[in-house]
Amino acid sequence: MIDILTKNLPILVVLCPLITSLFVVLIPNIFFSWILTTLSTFLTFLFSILLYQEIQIQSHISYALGKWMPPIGIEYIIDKVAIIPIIIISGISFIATIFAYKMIPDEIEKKSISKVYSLWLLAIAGLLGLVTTGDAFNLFVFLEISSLASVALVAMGAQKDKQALVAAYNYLIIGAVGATLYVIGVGLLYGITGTLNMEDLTNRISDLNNNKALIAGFGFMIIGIMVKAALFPLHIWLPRAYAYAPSAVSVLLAATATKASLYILARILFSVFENSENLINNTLLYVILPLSIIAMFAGTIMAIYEKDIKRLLAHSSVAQIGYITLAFAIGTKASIAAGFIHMFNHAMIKGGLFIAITSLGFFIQKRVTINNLSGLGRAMPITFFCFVLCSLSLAGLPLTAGFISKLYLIKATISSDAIWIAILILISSALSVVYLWKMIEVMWMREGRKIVVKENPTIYISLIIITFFNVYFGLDASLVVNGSFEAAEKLIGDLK
Amino acid sequence: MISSTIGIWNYWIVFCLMMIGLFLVIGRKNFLKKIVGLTIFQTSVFLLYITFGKIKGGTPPILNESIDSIYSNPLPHVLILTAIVVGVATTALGLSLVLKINKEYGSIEEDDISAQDLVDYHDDIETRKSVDLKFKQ
Amino acid sequence: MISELLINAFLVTIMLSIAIALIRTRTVIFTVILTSAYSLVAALMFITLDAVDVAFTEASVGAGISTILFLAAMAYLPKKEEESISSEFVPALSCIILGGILIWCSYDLPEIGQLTAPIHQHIAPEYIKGSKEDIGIPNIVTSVLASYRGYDTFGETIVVFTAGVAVLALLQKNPAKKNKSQPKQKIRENA
Amino acid sequence: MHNNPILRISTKILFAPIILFGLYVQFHGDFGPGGGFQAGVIVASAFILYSLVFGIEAGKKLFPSNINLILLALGGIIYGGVGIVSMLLGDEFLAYNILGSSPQSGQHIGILLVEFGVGLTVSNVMIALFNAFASYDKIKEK
Repeated sequence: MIDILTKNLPILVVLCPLITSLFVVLIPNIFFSWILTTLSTFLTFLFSILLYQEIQIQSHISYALGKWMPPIGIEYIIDKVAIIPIIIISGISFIATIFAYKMIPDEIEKKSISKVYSLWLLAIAGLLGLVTTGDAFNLFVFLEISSLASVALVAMGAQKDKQALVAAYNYLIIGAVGATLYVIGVGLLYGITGTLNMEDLTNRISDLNNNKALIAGFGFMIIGIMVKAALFPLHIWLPRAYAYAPSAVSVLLAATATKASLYILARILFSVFENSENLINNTLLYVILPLSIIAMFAGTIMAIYEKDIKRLLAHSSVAQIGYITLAFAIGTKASIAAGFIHMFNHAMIKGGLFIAITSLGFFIQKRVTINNLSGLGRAMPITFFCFVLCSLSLAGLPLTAGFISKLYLIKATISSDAIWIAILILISSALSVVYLWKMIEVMWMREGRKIVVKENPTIYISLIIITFFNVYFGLDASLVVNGSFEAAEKLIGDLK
Repeated sequence: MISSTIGIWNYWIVFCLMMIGLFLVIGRKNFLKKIVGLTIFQTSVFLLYITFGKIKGGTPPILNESIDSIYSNPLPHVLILTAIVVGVATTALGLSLVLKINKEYGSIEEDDISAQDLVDYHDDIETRKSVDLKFKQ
Repeated sequence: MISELLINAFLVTIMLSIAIALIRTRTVIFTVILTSAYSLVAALMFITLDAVDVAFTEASVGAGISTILFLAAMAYLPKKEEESISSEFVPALSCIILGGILIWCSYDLPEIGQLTAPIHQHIAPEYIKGSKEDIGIPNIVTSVLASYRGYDTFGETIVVFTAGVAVLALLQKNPAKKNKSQPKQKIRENA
Repeated sequence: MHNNPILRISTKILFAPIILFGLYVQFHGDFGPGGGFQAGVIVASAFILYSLVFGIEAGKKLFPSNINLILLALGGIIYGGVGIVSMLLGDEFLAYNILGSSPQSGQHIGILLVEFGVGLTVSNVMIALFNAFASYDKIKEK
């Protein structure tokens, strides 16, 4: 039995939420469907931890689905890189599911709750499938599972605000265009190589330098993934989708969805196309680097002028995605590691901030705008305290996780002789303090309505867990840092 | 010569079809038309894949008795079967969203809807500000 | 051989004219019918390209179910598409650029129908051989679909399931909803 | 439309042959074009035709929506179940070889079950989609 378990771990991580989602939809009882969802996400998290231990021993697991040897069949690849997004997604989704217990029945009508939990699990499973697969077309299928499920989840916010529908519609259309562009890219590459398996693709394109179809295929793939990862000019779907989704869904999406796509971006850039160095270097230098810098500033400035808090956090996500892609664009081992560190930390920070803000929204039963926040900090001290810690982490103050990622990012830029980028990062971080301070000030300093709020343990337990990790990984970051450096080493090897 | 010209012609038209579909999606403001555009876009991408899979003088990939028959490449067919079903799933979800949008907004034109949303957005912020002010006094 | 390609070129030209008609028309019923026709011609095209399974699916799913869904949705929607006030220049330009890139790269794509192309040499022969020896099913598409790439098909079943659950959750009746959009409607009319 | 005798009678005559054709496409998929998807859509089209001619309520009476929901999930469960059984027997996910006495018969059993699962899900999703769209108007009136 244990044998079967360890042998099939790579697929079990994806299969656990996928199969449970089929059963959850049949349970009419709200409580039991929540229990099943929680169990399933917990098991998924457990499997991914086991997988992490397995990966420390084997360092590269290839799992041939249907026992057909790749490249004939579909292959799952887990290595030291893939394990990072797997841990992020499964961990955050477990915390978000606990958080969902109170939030989902509050915002969604009773009749559709079991369906929502089913979609919830499907979204998680899609993201996990996305990061584990080693097949370019299978990636598309899981991309669609996760995006259809998340679109439907965003649209469920329509019971509170009808704008959720438009947000969901835009998310669907832009996402579908992105996915189709990706499919065109895969098609062109398939046309010239005859394979869909990523490792095989790497080998077969190595002697096809300067093939026009190769360049075009690469371009289309990257554009498609950039849409999904919400890199700057293609991010327009993100703020609305995050802002109008139901609370728990905002937490789940903000913390996980773009991370999976960013991982795919890194993998395409540094692993699949590792043999076409010219192409990659040009893309990094002339496309991704400028776009990330613009994203960093545009996101932060939009956030400063935003009054709706959920949108504000979404704009700040755009900026943070900019940091991560910037780290990838510099393209040294240290910077890619910094990118992964920030990917991990940002998931925790944004998860924490969204949990804090949406639980405020839960108690005031309104949209959370900057004016609605006044005095809430005093009414809800625990939530406020956690919110402040996560904000400090986002701003990158010492002793928090955010500090570690900024530190390694700036170290990496300096060691690759790009001081001006380091300065830009510092300026952008300083700007982010503006909007964070604005919120904290309103919550604590300003007089507000005298509401008596009993903070609910099912809500703040998830907040406390996530804040604890924010601080813990600020004090002892060795686990994340080592993992990220190993991942970076695996990705770009001994080249640089 | 003629065959290669016609061959390239096929590729080119397929690319044109894709771009017309894409234009309908990103250029038109009608929500239903965008979904139609998406269908056109995806169907044209299917054509590209299937065109790759064709072999001159080949037969459909169903095994027959004769030994020397050449079968067209089955893999693109399989991929496109998957993609067609994914496409119809996207269409169905999009249409249901359009229905809901029409019910809530009374329109499916993007210009109209963003105007309404803008009013809503400022409306919310302003009224709440005044409510808060009243509360303070 | 030439005749096969000529039929292809003919069908593809019909599709082009349908697509152009789609850009020009602003009547919703025409749009829906033209989309259905487009799918049907695409299905014909798939037959000439030897993809019988795909043609079958495109005809039943693309031209059948999609059209039914479009027609069902159309009953509740406005019958005319409004002319947009905003310029369509930027979208058109980006489409032309992307199309240009594709046409530029088409010179390096393998010529249609060449047996020597890598796509026909690399993995496909093993499927054709294996379908007979390992699986014993005459329809190679089925054996690739259900066995060699069975996991893709599983994912695709899940996609369909997701869409079904999503639409059921979305279109469920919710009588308890507060209709707070009434006063705002007025503001818009004044503005 | 509900009172047109030609439509009503021809629908009743056509209903069974359409489903039969669907089953043919489903199980003949190994030998000719066809398989789970196409069969699922064809079977669904029989029910859609029935609903179109006799009304949604009659269609729902013929095929209740809670059974629809159960079957919709069941298709996926069958597909995943085949994979899990092959895993429990000691092979990889969706490795059919181990299901039968010989690899070939295992493949046959696996493909048959899997295609059945696909057909079940696809047909039920299509019926559910049509019902959801067609009865949308009534929701509006309430």
